[in-house]
Amino acid sequence: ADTIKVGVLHSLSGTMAISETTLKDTVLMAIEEINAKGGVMGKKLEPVVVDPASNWPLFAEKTKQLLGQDKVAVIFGCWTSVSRKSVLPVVEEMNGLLFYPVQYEGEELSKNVFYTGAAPNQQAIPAVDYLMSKAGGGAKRWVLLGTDYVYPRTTNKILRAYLKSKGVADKDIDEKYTPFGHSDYQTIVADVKKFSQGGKTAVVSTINGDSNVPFYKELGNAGLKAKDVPVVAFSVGEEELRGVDTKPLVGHLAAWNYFMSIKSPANTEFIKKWSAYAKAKKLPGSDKPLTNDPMEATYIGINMWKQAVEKAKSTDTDKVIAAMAGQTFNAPSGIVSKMDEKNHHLHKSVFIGEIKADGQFNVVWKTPGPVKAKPWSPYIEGNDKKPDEPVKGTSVATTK
Amino acid sequence: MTTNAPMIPAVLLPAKGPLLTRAGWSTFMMALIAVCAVAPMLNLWVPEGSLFHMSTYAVALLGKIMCYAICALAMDLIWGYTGILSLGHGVFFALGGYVMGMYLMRQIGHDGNYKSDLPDFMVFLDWKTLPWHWTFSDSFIATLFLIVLVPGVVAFVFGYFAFRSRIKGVYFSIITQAMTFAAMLLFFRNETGFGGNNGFTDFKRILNIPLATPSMRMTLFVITGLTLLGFFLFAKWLVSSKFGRVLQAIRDAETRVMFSGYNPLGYKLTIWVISAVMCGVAGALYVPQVGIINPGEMSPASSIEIAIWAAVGGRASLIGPIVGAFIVNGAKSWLTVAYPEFWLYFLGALFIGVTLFLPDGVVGLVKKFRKGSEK
Amino acid sequence: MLFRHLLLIATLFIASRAYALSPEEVKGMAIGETEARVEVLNKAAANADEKTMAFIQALSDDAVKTRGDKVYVVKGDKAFDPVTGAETPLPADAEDVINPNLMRSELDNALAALKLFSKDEKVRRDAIKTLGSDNDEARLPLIEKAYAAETVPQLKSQLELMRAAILLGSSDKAKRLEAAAQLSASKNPTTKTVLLERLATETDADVKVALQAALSKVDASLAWGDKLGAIFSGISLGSILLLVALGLAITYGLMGVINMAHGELMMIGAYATYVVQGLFQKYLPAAFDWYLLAAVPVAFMASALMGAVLERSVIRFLYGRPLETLLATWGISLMLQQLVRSIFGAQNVGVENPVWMSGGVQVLGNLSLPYNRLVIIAFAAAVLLGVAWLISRTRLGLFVRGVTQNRPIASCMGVNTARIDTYAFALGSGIAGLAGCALSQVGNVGPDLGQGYIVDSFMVVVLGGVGQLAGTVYAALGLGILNKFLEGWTGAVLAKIAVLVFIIIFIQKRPQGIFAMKGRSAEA
Amino acid sequence: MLNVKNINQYYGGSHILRDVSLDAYPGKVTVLLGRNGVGKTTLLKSLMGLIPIKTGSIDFNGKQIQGSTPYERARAGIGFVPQGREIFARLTVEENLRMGLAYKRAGTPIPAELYELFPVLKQMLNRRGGDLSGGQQQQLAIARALAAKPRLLILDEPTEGIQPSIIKDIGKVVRMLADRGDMAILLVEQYYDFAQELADDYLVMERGEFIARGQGKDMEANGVRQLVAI
Amino acid sequence: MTPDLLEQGARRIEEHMALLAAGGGNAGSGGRHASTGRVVESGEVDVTHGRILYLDDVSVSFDGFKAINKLSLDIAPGELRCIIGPNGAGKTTMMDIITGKTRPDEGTVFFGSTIDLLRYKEAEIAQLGIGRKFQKPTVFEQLTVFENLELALKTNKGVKSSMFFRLDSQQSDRLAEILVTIHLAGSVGRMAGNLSHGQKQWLEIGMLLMQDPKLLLLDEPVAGMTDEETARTAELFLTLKGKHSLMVVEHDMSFIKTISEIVTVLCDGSVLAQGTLDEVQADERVIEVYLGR
Ligand SMILES: Nc1ncnc2c1ncn2[C@@H]1O[C@H](COP(=O)(O)OP(=O)(O)OP(=O)(O)O)[C@@H](O)[C@H]1O
Ligand SMILES: Nc1ncnc2c1ncn2[C@@H]1O[C@H](COP(=O)(O)OP(=O)(O)OP(=O)(O)O)[C@@H](O)[C@H]1O
Ligand SMILES: NC(N)=O
Ligand SMILES: [Mg+2]
Ligand SMILES: [Mg+2]
Repeated sequence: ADTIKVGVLHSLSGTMAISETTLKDTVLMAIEEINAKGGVMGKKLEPVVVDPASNWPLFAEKTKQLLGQDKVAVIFGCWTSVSRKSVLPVVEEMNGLLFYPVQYEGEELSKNVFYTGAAPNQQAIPAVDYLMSKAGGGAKRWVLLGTDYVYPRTTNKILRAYLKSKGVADKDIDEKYTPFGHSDYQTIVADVKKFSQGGKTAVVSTINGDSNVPFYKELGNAGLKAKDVPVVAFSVGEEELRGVDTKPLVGHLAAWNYFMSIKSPANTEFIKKWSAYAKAKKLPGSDKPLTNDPMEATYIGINMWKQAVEKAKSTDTDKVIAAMAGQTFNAPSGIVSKMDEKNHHLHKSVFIGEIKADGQFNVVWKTPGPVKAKPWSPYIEGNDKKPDEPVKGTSVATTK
Repeated sequence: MTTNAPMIPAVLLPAKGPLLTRAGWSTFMMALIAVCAVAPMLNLWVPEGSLFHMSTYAVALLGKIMCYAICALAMDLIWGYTGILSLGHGVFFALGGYVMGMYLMRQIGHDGNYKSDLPDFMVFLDWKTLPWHWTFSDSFIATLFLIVLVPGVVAFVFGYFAFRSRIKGVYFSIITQAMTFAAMLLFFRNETGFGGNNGFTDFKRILNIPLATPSMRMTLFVITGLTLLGFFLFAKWLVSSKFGRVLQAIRDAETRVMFSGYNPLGYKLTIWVISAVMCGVAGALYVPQVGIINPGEMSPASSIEIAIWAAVGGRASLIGPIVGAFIVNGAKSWLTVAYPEFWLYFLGALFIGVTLFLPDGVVGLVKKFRKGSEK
Repeated sequence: MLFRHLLLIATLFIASRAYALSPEEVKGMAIGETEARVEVLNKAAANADEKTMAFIQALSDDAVKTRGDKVYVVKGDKAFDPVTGAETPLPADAEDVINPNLMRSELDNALAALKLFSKDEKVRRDAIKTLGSDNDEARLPLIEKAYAAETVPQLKSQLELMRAAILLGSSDKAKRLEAAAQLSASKNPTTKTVLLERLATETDADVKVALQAALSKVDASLAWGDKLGAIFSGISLGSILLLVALGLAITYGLMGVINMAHGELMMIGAYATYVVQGLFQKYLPAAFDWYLLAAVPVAFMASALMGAVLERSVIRFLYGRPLETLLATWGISLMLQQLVRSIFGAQNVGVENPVWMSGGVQVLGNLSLPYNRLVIIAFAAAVLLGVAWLISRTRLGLFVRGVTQNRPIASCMGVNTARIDTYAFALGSGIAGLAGCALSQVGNVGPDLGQGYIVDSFMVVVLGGVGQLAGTVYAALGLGILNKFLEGWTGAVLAKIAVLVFIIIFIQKRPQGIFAMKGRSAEA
Repeated sequence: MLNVKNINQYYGGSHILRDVSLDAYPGKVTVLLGRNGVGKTTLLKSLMGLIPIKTGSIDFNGKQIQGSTPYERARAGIGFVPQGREIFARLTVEENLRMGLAYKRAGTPIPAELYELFPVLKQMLNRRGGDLSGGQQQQLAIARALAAKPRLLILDEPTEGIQPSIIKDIGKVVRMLADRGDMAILLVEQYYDFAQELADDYLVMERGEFIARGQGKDMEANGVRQLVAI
Repeated sequence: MTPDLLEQGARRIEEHMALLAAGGGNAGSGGRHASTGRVVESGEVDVTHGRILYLDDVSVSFDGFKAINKLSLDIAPGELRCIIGPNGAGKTTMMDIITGKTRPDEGTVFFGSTIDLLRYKEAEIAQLGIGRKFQKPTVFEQLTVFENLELALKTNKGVKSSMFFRLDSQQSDRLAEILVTIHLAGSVGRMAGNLSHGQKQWLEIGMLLMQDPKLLLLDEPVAGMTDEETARTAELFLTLKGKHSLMVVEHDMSFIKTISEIVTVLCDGSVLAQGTLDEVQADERVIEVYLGR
């Protein structure tokens, strides 16, 4: 036909809209850019945007619709691991293609998914290493604080195992979960304060979504300073800090594979494009356009998909999957990001940033170069035997 | 008690009508045929690409909406006819769904991510054995019983205490909301043992037959349709019996009902449990078709939505809530695609419009038209 | 000002052995790995001269840039060489020096140590606070000197504790014992940390016993703070619940509108606050700290206006059909959410605490009460008094109650019911707006703001007894405190579940809420 | 004072009032009689504006008020004692009376004579209206209507549920109010003896129409008692 | 038997003896000590003591206000008892107590000599055979006149039997008959909510008739009725008398006059006077507080 349909599956309403809306716009921006350059194989891309409304079952339903009804060639979407998990069976059954742009807990490797966000070893482990180091403050006690769902649970399970391997005792690890949307962190912050009396403490926050704002506000007002108890977050980026007064938070940390403050020609270009796009489309918040890690991952994803389609000369799922292996892209984070030949994850550099008063991040530590993803964390029992590539035929349709 | 007057003047008492009118029966039969014959044909035999082909997506969507319609029907019994607004029916739906979901999880066997005996989420929680409440989850027969039993017993216990204490009106509504909210939080906790926020997904088989095949999907679709139609007849029979009229009397003047010698507790409790069980069954049918169940179904908003389906279609009319479920969910499915950024305006306007202009719901409008044309 | 002051002390104190700030030191402090920088810093600080002090201060103020291995101190739009003090042109591609936490805290400590000798008592107090539990042995002479010089008893005892904390690491057993004894008087949580750390490495049995004794004393005095803290956070949560419920107590409690859009009316108040903040930032940056005072009436008016519009266009057709109001207001809430999404975007917007609401007051060593929460408690009390007065003491209140009970008859008494309805709904909405304004100071401001509170607010109103303002107050505070006590014990989720179950059971005992209306009037 | 012409009123499809016309004069008590369900209450509600009339006109003191809202009519000086008391159940007795003064200036005191007339109200000032006994409520309803000193007083079966001695008092009050000469009174009553005693004029309604009217003193002679029987 | 029951029984026997001793012998069951050791069929009201309703020393107060004050009163089977008394005397409250709507603070309420009404709930009391008409007419507004009456019909009121209930021809006849009695035959299919005030009064009486109770409590049944209808109501009550016991509260003296044998005057929560209408009408106190001069 004359166009290639591309599915965009991000929540535009509900709790996750906060984070996901910009990803939808990032996809649309990239599509506009690609179309302006002549499209893919001479065909224009046609975005099909749907709103799964932060409702996990609706994610599955909308996926069925995108693949079955609209026959999209590829879907860019999901933020939370929950949503990905509910989409996964559909994508596998209908042999679709999903690009997932957010850091996650690993423990998954589907032939039909490309993971352009970080695996635990590309984010969580280095962050903890840093906090343990002298430069990071030499933390001895750990509060693992997260939203109660699969990503924080699994990440913390990995971290606990990792910390143990580094000689941290169980009593020095406090694991705490709050539900999605939790908004009153008085008690938690008081507990952290109390816990920190027992020795140099760091907090690893895997709080996702809305809750971050009240958490950080409480942190700031309760006078828990970064130099006393640093908090490193894995799901807090520039966008999430938009809603927070960052002055009391200076020095708290985040670990990502991209920060807006990174200086590289590709990033300057990226920010410029985004600002221009946001202004042109009058997107909300365009007076202060922000970029963040999942946006970068989205951007890399769609561009690599384009390259792969052109290489495969087809949008056929299996052909594109084959062509994705080893694709490279000049990423805004300043490296040449490569899709692993086998495991469907990107090679990424890891950055640790400290919050600045203006809501941006100072990069205080980074890996010397890109790190290969280990979706099967070695700190989880039995993972050593798992192959580092999707196993064919996990989906039911093909087993029986 | 007889008065002395021997002559009893001829008073025309209204005769008890049939369960459905003739037109009602024929519509019912048409629905039956549509569900059992037409839909399977269009989906399975008409080739894809044909104008008349019914897509898999459509089957899934309609199947889902039929489950919702059962909930709306259940809501109508308790709200429309008995005047008790439950803002917690989502709990019963979810409980039915979870019972079914547990069975489906067990059916995954070793095909999960971790290739373990246990469901995946138990693996990441480091659990080694199945918790007690999973005991019967591997038996399909037990599952069928539990689908009825679990929502039924929960509803019975909750209802018994609430109705016994004469909790009424908004007080009842609000504590049902508290109930569903508490249940949601409980199920959100991973430690509770129901998969936390993720809930259950990635189902593979039912009765060892793969779920993701067109014929299986169609089978579930047909079963759901038959259940809906069956519940409709059952509800119709209930409300046209004296039992149904007592319910309406409770709605209008509960004290009068008591002083007439009826104990409202039994009546309320009966209809409450029936309504809950219907929701539970709907939930159980929903899960294999939609492929996921999570505590979101217990959120207060989900329960409110059930009430909204009933209201949009028209309360106290049985067919109304079914129509309402189709209209609201159909509109939602269509609008989220057609106007992803604006659909909430349309949906919100629909709710406002219905309340302002159609106090008896969409069905009320149809009735009005019909009356108008008869004149 | 402070800077100059500081230089003065520095010169006074270290005048005898002035070292010059060397280019190596400058480079060492500004460039390289954090740990190495810290080392250079500590060396330089120990022998600081004027220039070193100035440079450390500049580093701490993030006023240092580098290019290659050239270091510049930036003041305004000029740059200077830190060693010579000469003005030099700043290259365009000079980079900021980044101070990670470690570096930052060392810089602060270095500066604070010098400020211990300030003439200004407040500066000294702050310096002591900054140094806190820093038990770096190298600082011992400095502390002892400051201790000797200190005249204010309170500060002196704090310095003593600081000295003790350092001496705890002394190789002299007697000193350690004495230090332990001194520390047992501390009410400071950091003392506990120090004691624990020492306890982990201590080998001497006597000292261990002394440490244990000190530890349990410190623990005991900290326990108080914990308890009071829990009560405070309970009251604070209660005040928020009260605020979110008060408006609903009018629109729902009195008027009988099951107002599902109540949360969205709060959201409007919060966004109004955001807009006012933005206007102040743009047009009145000098008065920015007082934007909240302007935001309060604006938030009230914005929500009240929206409430009035809703009442006129939708609600007034639904009186006497309470369950229909549920449906319509649900629709309204969806539309309002989408409306702010369209205008302000789906993301949260940032609302800052004004300076006077940031931070908190330290009541006990481990109990600091955040200003924003204190202000909200006071605000909730004020709103409560206002509402109570309006409802029970004014004619408007009387009419509102009359109209909501029997609209047609109130009309026959000569009350313009339509207008009263509008006023009443607008009032309830306006109070929701006030709640939103308050919430913007503690939580998220986003399109979903309202959704998070709607269940709670209904719970409070119903638990208190519909139409009973006093009940609302008891319910809000009761639930707040109960919740926080349970939370400390079971964690947030189980506490919340327990509270919900409590509500369910409580309603069994009192099917019409705490302040049930008794007798016949309740049925009428 | 009040001049009603050809009012028609419907509930849904059924025609309740058919071309009803009547007049009421200051200083006079006009009594309206009729069996259950003939439309008396409907007529009074129409006069009060609680249900808008389909056709016809209502002239009050030279002003056409058929289009006005109930509160405008109340402000024009019409006081209403509805059937079934319609007390504000959750307001105290005092507040109920203050509601009766709603359109007066703030601070207008409750006329002391009300308490003389209904002493029980004085005792129960702070009790909630809904807690009163049926008869007490009825007394309150009358007092509430009188509080603002209306120029036309409309009473719908005011003696229902009231003890005999107070009925007598109410009779005296109505008479007294009428005799002052500035108030017109329109009274719907089933209690025939009471009605006859008070009536200056009478009207008998049957199926939404007046089938008889005349002067109070002629009631017995005109066989009104039989008319309201079956 | 629970101890308190035993104690109550003992007390009642004592009282009974005292009564006998005082010569009021015929207030009991003819001098036989019948209340002990006799088998009573469940659900049957035992009226062998000659009393179908028996209130003793009942008090209730609301927020300190004594609405009923040591009230003692009894009614014989088949009696038509009229109760009058000033507004606020406690007449409605007394009915509330008998029907289980209000719990008294103290005192005993017996239906027959064996049924302690304080132990039952509203619905059970209704099933025992006490029917009530409220002061403010209450009917099922959203149901038709027919359905209102059908629901009131005396049958098994359990859930299951309701589901499978069908009106048999005898019941239909009775329903039709009552419809005529209450003048609503032409309105069988109308919604009760659309009836006028007086029509609702009648409908409620009709429902009471359908319920066929042993004891009828009627709170101002003729309020808002025309004189003609009042007279017919009186007629109706007189036909009911004998087979049923009635307690009628009214302020309409002419109505009372046509139906009454014994009139009880209630004031400030207790009995002020009792006797024939003429007797009480002559009583100065009654004139003072109730009738007026
Ligand atoms: N809301 C309504 N909808 C439909 N019909 C009604 C409504 N209210 C009253 N009616 C009918 O209108 C007629 C007149 O009623 P109305 O209340 O005016 O009678 P009334 O003369 O006041 O009788 P009563 O003496 O019993 O109070 C009655 O037949 C009644 O059934
Ligand atoms: N819940 C209550 N709270 C306070 N006072 C009450 C309550 N219920 C009843 N009362 C008072 O108790 C007294 C008795 O009321 P009751 O209704 O029994 O009187 P009644 O004899 O039926 O009068 P009426 O003839 O006017 O109907 C009245 O003074 C009433 O105000
Ligand atoms: N993968 C996440 N952040 O859920
Ligand atoms: Mg009337
Ligand atoms: Mg009474």
